[in-house]
Parts: sequence; C-alpha cells; structure tokens
Amino acid sequence: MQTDKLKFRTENREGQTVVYVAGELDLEVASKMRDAMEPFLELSDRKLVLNLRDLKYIDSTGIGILIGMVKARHARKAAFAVEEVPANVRKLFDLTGISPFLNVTPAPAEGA
Amino acid sequence: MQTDKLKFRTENREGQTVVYVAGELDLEVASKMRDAMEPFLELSDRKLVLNLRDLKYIDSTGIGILIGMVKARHARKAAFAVEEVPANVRKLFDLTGISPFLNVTPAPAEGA
Amino acid sequence: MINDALVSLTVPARAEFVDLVRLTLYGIAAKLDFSYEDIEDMKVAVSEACNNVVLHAYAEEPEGVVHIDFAATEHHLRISVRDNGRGGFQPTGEMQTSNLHGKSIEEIRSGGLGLYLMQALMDEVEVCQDLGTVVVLTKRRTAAKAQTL
Amino acid sequence: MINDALVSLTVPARAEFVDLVRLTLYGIAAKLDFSYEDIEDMKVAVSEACNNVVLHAYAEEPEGVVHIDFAATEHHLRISVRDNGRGGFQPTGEMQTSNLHGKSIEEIRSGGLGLYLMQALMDEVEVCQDLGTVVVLTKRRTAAKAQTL
Ligand SMILES: Nc1ncnc2c1ncn2[C@@H]1O[C@H](COP(=O)(O)OP(=O)(O)O)[C@@H](O)[C@H]1O
Ligand SMILES: Nc1ncnc2c1ncn2[C@@H]1O[C@H](COP(=O)(O)OP(=O)(O)O)[C@@H](O)[C@H]1O
Repeated sequence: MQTDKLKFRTENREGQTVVYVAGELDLEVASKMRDAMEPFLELSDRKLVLNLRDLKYIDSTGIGILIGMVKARHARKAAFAVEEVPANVRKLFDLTGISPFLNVTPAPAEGA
Repeated sequence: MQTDKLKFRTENREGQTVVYVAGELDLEVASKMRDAMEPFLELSDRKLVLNLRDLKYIDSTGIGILIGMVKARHARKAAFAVEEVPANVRKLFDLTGISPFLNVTPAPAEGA
Repeated sequence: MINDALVSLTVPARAEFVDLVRLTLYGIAAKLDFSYEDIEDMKVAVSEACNNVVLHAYAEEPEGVVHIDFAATEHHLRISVRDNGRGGFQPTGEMQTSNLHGKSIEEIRSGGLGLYLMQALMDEVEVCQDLGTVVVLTKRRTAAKAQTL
Repeated sequence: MINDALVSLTVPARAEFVDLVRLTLYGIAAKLDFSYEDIEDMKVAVSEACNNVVLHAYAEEPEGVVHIDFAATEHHLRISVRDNGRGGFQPTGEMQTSNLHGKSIEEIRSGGLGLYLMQALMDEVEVCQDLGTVVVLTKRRTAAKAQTL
C-alpha cells in the first residue's frame, strides 16, 4: 500500500469532531479506515463530522463502512454528518440511497 | 491521440523565436513534432530556442528529432538552443551525449 | 483511432491491485475521449467487479488472478472482468441487486451494493458463469464523443 | 507487500499505446516505493523496448501485439517486453549500442539510441530471441527502499 493512499486529519470545532478523509477509500484501505474511525464512533457527546473535500474515490466498500458508522452512531444516539462531498462521491451516495442517512452539508457547518 | 499530449506555444524575443514544447514527446507524436518544427527551422536569420520547461517526457524518439533539428540549423548556419530543461530530460540529454549540441541554458536567455 | 483495439491486463486477485486496474482503465478511457464523469462511472463499476473477484471468486487460493479485457469499438468500450474461481452467482435468471432506497436506518446494512452500482453506472452489465465468472461492462461512447468533438 | 506478484499487460503494437504501458508501469513502481528518478528511468527504458516492437518487430502485420510482464520480487522489478515478430537483433554475442559522445555534429544521426538508453537506465538488460523477441529489463529495489523507509 502506498502510505498516502488514504489520509486522516482531525479538527475540533465547538461540540464537533471533524475528521478530514483524503485520498482513495477502497477495499485495500477498508480496514485502515475502520480502525481509524473506531475511536471517534465512541465519542457520543460530540457530533462526528466527516469532511470529504479531498476524497478522490469511493466505491461500495467505502459506502459499506459509512453505513456501519451511521448505524453505530444511531445505536449510541450520537450525531453524525458528512460535509463538502465532491460531485463524483455525491453521485454514488445518491445512487445507492445512503444520502438521507448522512445529513450531508455542502460547506463546513460552523458551530452547528 | 489525446489532443493535449504535446502542445506548442511561440514567443518572439529580440532576434529569437522561442517555442515552448509542453507535454510528452514520444513516438505517437513524433510526426506532429516534426511538422510543427519545420517552419521554424527555415528562419535562418533568427535564433531558434526550444523552451522545455513543461516537457514531461522524452525518449530516444524525441532526442532523434532534436538531432535532426541540430543538423538542419547547422546546415543553414543558424543559431539553435534549448532552455529550461527539466532534470529528468537533462539526464537523458547527458546520457545520450546530445547536450553539447543543444547549447543548453538554464533560464530564458533574455535578448541573447 | 484506437477503435477495435484490445488491451488485456492480468493482476493478482488481491485488494492492492484494484487501483492499478483503475489506472489502466483511466488511461484507455482518456484516449477514447470519454468525459470525466463517464470515466469516474467506469472506474467504480470496474472496481466493483474486481472487488467481487478478490472477495468471492477464490476460496483459499492465494494464486488467483483477475483478467481484464478492454475492447474499444467505434460506439462502445466493453470491459470484461474474468476470474477462474468457483462462481457464486445464481446460475440463471435475474441478477440480484439491492440498494438502500426506502429503507429505515435499522434495515440498511453493508454489502450487496456492488452489482447494483455496476448496473446504475454502466449502459449494460452481463454476467456469465462457465469456468469461473465473467462480468462484461459496457459504456457507450457517443455522448462522450459529442462532448469533445 | 506485492512481492512475487506478476502483472501482465497486452496492448496492440502501435505507437499510441506506449504511454498506456508507461502509466501501468508508473502504478506498479509507485506501489513498490521506487523513487521518482527510478520510475522515470524505467518509463524511458520500457518505452524504448515498446517503441522497438512498434517499429521493428512486425513487418506488415497490423495485428501485432506487445506483451509486458511486471514481476516484483523483494529485491527487483523485472519487466519483460515480448513480441511475436520476426526478430532482428544479432542472434548471439554483444548487443550493439551507440551514443553521441565524442562525435562531431556531422557524424551524429537520429536512431540507434534505444538499446543504449535501456542499458544506461536499468541495472540489467537481456535480449532473447526465440519466436519473436523478449527484452528483459531489471531494476534493483534496494536503493528505492532505503530512500523511503
Ligand atoms: N466473481 C465472483 N465470483 C463468485 N461470486 C461472485 C462474484 N461476483 C459476485 N459474486 C456473488 O454475487 C454476490 C453479489 O455481489 P455484489 O452485488 O457485488 O455485492 P457484495 O459483493 O457486496 O456481496 C456476492 O455476494 C457473491 O456471492
Ligand atoms: N523487438 C524487436 N524486434 C526486431 N528487431 C528489433 C527489436 N528491437 C530492436 N530491434 C533491432 O535492434 C536495432 C537497435 O535498436 P535500438 O538500439 O533501440 O535503436 P533503433 O530502434 O533506433 O534502431 C533496431 O534497429 C532493430 O533492428
């Protein structure tokens, strides 16, 4: 695996943890993604936001991981959203029908 | 052929015609390159300079074309030079031994 | 210009090679002047087919491979993703596809979206099972050409 | 991770497919953590071998193809460029290579630099002729690994 295929960066906004997911989210890096997300799923008193601005590629593997995250947050009654979704990624979210579960916001929802 | 594989742009400096050659110069576009260069080879009262700043790729096909240009200019006793050669291209010029014939200058030889 | 050309790629049936298939597809599709959006569609569809080979075709064989053929005609790009694995699709009849539309958060689950996406993103999807599985993905070139000419 | 993996690519023996070979090579070499300079070296060497197939291997057969095998081991990437053409190298002995060093402007001429560049850019170059020609280009991985780890 090239080390830069999928990268993460975390930012704290008021009451939110924002994780920037950059690169290609495919089968090769699926377990890397799951491992990286696990600690954030636990934080039920903060809203978890994935910023996908620099996500270049996703397929059903990655969407499957997002479904898992949606369900994990729902089980904890904890807020979850996705922001700045590129057009090609958005198309796949809409086609598969995952969009309504992602609370997609176009730009950073500052302080929301 | 993708239309943007090899591109040209011409600039007139004092006494010089500078042709910017951008993209990939390989076997596929060899005749495109030869055709594009032909009119410039004729202009014996002006120095002909190839600016290779945006040349991403060259191999022996392209170097063969440059050899032809060197000889055509020499036969007309007309000046010829090459400027702003990227490191990977420079390496091939040095390995093949064409460098001494190219009058390579690192930066635009303004008014030279 | 590259009409009727056939390009073939064989890679190990392992997750870390699927992006190489995407890269080669990108190179071919760009040559054929497909639009950015069409190329993205094909990348995902081909990856879904390759992911399935990696995940489902070979039981415990570490030496399994995926063959991808790219056949360009004047009107189509046809991509065949072939394995020599044990199969696993329904032998005949309708292909099962699923998606999340109209489901509740309790009902949705990971998995099973691959074939659905292939069908949504390509103009035609065929699955043949013989010695292994072949998934044939077809995209029309007309729209792309109209855009760039 | 992708040690002992074999990737194979077959393209028509036509000039417009050589950049596709470079693209695939790039994808493989990047996975193997080769340095930028090593990747550039290999791109040129592989292109030279492919150019030769396009130019010299097939007389009038429009259907000629080039097969490229990429074999990665722990220590090397070995790239074989194979055709089913009529051959044309000297059957045995030294490979003829030429360059421009020490020549005058009257002596230099286009052509004949391909094999020289392959040898200058790779760690090992072998040519075998049997049914067609195989050029085997080898690059060591050690230096690249040392740079990136
Ligand atoms: N190449 C293949 N070899 C064997 N079985 C396959 C292959 N491709 C798909 N299948 C079967 O078809 C099913 C549906 O595939 P798909 O819609 O892509 O969803 P998923 O892979 O997430 O299960 C798979 O679960 C698998 O049983
Ligand atoms: N794949 C091939 N099939 C047949 N002949 C070849 C092949 N590759 C190289 N040759 C022969 O070897 C010669 C030297 O090749 P090279 O050093 O690359 O220079 P050039 O291709 O410019 O002549 C070629 O001119 C050709 O006669």
